[in-house]
Amino acid sequence: MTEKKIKNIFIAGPVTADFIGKSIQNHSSKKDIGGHSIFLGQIRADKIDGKEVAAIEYTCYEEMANEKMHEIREAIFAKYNLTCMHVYHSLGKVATGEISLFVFTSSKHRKAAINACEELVENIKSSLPIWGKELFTNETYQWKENK
Amino acid sequence: MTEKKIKNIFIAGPVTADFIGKSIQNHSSKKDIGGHSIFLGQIRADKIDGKEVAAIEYTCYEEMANEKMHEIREAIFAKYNLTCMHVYHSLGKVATGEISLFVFTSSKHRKAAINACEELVENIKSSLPIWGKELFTNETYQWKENK
Amino acid sequence: MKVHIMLFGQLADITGVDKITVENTLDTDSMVKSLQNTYPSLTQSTFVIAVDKKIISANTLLTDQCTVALLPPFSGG
Amino acid sequence: MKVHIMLFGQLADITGVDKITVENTLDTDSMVKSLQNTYPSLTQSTFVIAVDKKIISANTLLTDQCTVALLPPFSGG
Repeated sequence: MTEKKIKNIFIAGPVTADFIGKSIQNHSSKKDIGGHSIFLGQIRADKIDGKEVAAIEYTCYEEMANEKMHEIREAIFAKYNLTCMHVYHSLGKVATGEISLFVFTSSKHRKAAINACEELVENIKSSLPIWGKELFTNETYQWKENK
Repeated sequence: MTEKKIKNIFIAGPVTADFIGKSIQNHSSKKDIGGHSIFLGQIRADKIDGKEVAAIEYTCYEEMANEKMHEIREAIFAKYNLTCMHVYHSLGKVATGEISLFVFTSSKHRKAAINACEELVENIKSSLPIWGKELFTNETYQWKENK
Repeated sequence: MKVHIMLFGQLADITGVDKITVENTLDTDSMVKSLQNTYPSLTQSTFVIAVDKKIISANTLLTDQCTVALLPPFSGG
Repeated sequence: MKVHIMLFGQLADITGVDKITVENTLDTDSMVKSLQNTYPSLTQSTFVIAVDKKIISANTLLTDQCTVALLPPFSGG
């Protein structure tokens, strides 16, 4: 095997605060890290035409998304001097107030982690084949579109 | 009282992963938040002239630091459309691999949280009267300087 | 020759199908036209096309057992 | 008149004091000169001065019971 293994970024349901806390804890043994940057996407209870979002249900083209994420990951590692990079995205239903995206970068000096994290979030939103269906409290729904 | 209360950003010892996880959890009831940005400063085991950093011991001019942080906070809230902003900095000894700075911003749309968090980190590093003493494994020390 | 077609998000929603296998389709343009004949709602949909998981930007010849995916605008995150 | 002086970080370290109260000091320039006479190591130190928690950039007249802080380069975070 010469190629790096393609990771699966998807988890069923919300990313829990406990999971995020544990991920942070796991980095305490990496003593060359000086800064971590984290982005969390949380589901808003948006009001659209008088209806309120209760949850977003995510589906994806999983194989393509993981391959594309692998490309993005390699490009970011080539561009920034990172120690670690972790990305998790929810599949299935995630209720308002819950977290559906967790991007976590670490580096020796803060700038690389901060810039890489921001670029990753933009790439994930624009390039990964993932779709969110906004489920309203009145049982109707609409398909979300990223701006 | 017309002035906002000046918060105390300082905590004794490291910021724990558990504390960070709980802070994230506390935001699940705020259903207008769409994105959180977090920066964590972690103590590196730097090697300097053959000596290795074991911990950093932080002291500060507490009253001035909290007043200055209050000014920074007001300026950031005026500039960015944020839902929340939290800053915690350690005092006393923080060992390598442990976290000494926790900056946490939240907003409806991701850009405000991401940009505010980055600006806060820079302001904290450059403007708060805090000093770190790098304690080496061989019991000697040197005073740290931010770049 | 067989081509596997996958539809995602609102495209699966409006057509009622998420996987189809078609035979004897030459390229992506003719495949899309044929799909739009079967599912007229697709004519009003916005999507990009991926052939074997790579997004294409022009008409592309299809090969036996390839997978063509119709991808509506992404909304992850 | 009394002026309270605070020294932080390496300044407290090299002088061995972190708080001093001095009498009859007119302004920050003369205060620093007098301190450097007592603690010669301060002449080689880099610091900024805060009067009542505000950093000053020029010589500043001192008032009774004011607090002057000598702040070496910050290294928080």
